Amino acid sequence: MSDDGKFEAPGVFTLAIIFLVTFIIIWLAHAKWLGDIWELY
Amino acid sequence: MAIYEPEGNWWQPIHKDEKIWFILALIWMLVSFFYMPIQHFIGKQNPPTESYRVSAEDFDGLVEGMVKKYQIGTTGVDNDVPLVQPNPDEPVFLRASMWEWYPALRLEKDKTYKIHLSSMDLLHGFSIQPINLNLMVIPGYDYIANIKPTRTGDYRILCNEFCGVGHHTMVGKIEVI
Amino acid sequence: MSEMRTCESTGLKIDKTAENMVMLNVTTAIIFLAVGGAAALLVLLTRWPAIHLLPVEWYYRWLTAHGLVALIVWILFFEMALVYFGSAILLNTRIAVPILSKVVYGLMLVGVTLVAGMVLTGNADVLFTSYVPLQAHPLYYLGIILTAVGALLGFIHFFINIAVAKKEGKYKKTLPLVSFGLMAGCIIGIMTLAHGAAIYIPTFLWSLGILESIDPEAYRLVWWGLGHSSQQINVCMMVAMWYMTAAFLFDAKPLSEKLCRTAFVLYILFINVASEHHLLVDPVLSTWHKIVNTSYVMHLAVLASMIHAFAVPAAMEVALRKKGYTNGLFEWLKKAPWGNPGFSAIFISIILFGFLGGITGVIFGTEQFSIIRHNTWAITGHFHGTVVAGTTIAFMGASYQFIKIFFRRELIMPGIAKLQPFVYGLGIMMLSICMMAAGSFGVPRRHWDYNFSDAPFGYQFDPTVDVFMSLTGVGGVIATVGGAMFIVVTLGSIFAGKKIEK
Amino acid sequence: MSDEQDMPMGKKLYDNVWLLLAIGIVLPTLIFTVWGLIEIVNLPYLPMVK
Repeated sequence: MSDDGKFEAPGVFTLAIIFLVTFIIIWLAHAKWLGDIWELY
Repeated sequence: MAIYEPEGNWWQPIHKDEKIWFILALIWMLVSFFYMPIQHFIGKQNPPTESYRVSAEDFDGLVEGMVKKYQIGTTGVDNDVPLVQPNPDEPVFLRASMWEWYPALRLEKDKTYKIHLSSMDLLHGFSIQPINLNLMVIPGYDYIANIKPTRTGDYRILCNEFCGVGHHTMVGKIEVI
Repeated sequence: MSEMRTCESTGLKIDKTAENMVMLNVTTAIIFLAVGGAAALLVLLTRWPAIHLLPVEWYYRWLTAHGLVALIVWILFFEMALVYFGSAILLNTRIAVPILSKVVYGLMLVGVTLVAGMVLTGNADVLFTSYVPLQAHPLYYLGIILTAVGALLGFIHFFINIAVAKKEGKYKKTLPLVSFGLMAGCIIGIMTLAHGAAIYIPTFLWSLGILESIDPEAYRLVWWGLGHSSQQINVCMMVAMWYMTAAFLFDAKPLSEKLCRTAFVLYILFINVASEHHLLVDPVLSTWHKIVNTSYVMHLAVLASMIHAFAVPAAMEVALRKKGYTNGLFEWLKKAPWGNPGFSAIFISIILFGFLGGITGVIFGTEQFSIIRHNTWAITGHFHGTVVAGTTIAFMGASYQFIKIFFRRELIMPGIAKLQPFVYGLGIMMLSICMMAAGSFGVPRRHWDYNFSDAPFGYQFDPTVDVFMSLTGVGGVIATVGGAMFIVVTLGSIFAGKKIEK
Repeated sequence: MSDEQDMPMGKKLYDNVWLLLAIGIVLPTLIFTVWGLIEIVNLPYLPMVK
């Protein structure tokens, strides 16, 4: 069954990729906002 | 079907799309994990790591000592919170209690201060606005934050951990010159 | 021997006692959801700057009540129903110790009543977390202990049941996936409530004056072993409801039993340590303690959630494609039974949990990012994205299905039922997003007046904050309407719905 | 039906409810609670106070 070249659930796979991209964008935004505050350690 | 016992050996290889998704997700998770230790070396904003036990009395003594030594006035007519301009080479003590941050501080831009935070009574939340820098202040513990203001201006310290009915009036002041 | 019936829609053999306990706990849960929702509205209207409804004491009082009832009581009673569902009904067997299930229910009900009484009489203005040295009336802590002990016995009952079922050959080697997921929840539940006992019993003694002090940092550490982990029970059981729905409505098979179970095992092993999320900007704890724990040990438990959030809709897609909806990427989704609240609620739960609660959970739980989010309203936005947009909506969807299967009644007002998940989902989405937006400007959580009237130093947030505060109010009101629709439809159907005849 | 002996290790592990129960309670308690409590107990007093 596996690796027979075809996707079982292409629709959900697309949604999943959209999710991952959103995730990364929001994560990077927070990394930027963190850099804007005073230095702290 | 997920509500019945699967027959026989269900330990089978994973389908292609699930395998690809699994790998992509795993890679991203590892990135966001290793960011944390790496940020401690390359980053300029990390949670402070130095803390000690301290009694309310001892800490209060240190605060008053610093205020005596470095007070340059009060914060104004409507309130008489001492305004203190500490020496960047010496520890700074900021006291949280119901419901005030004591004293008010005047700091110099781009100087690094060792700010000791502790509470006299309940938990308090040290929250510098508008930059939104948040730390916990716990009674019986001294949390030492090395803070370097990078912009001048007039800042506020809010309390963002519930500390009773006066919680919303607990606002302190930091000037950066 | 216990009395059994065969369920016409699922073919399961249903034990009468188990079924009654499910119905009793679900009904109780829904009634408490109504209470929690009412409390939510009062808190919300106080946070809404244009209204600022409650005086300060009552704001914190109702906030305490809202936290306890909506976050713990409604969910815990529903989870007790799921315990009997997963360990008896799905295994075509009986409840091993019927009396125990009644004791559990009684303990929880007494405990909850005690707690609610203490909070609303002003004897426990300590908020949900009751951080020491803030002190409440001893009966408050006693109430919590009774509730926790009850729930603990309930989760233990799950294992008694499956042990008996195994012995009686009701299942051979492997639990059904849904039961397996619920079992993961019960394991987490036992670990969680053990922490509850470990922290609340000393605190109870302290409130009686027997112990003279409790270390505030140790309290935070152990308390969050209860407070955060209890939300991980919800995650597990919510995911189990996702799988259950895929099975009930589509006869869907998970693409890979192995991967789905692996994800649940990752939950069992690692998800609980995320209690650290609350301690990232605390003194004392070392950097490595923070990093290892906040990342659920290298984010493996997050990986698990991403596996589930893929596997469940994928199973649905495969099943619907088999039905012939094969055009393009999304015909299966367009043709999905959106008119069935049992389905739409679950699908909304999957989407919102992932995009709202999931993403922000990982980000706010990153050690450094906690500096700019800790104790701001963004955190409140996050857990309304998980517990409400995720768990509560999933349990709403499950309730609709249970009303057909166990109560065997038609839904009253099907038109309203059809709309309910969308109204509620929209409201919560707005609420959660706007809370996060306001929080990102520094607005504190658990705060009566973000304009700091009569503070020694005035402070005004960025004016856009007022917009987000008000939009949060609007979203919250929409959600309240959706919640009320749910309460009316479900309770109405339970007590007055048309009986389904076989 | 299918004989358990020829089943893969992983399946046997996942079917072992009691093992999962034990690990699920012990592991988080060790890495989160016990480790944390040890750090709290061993925290020194503020040195600059004589």
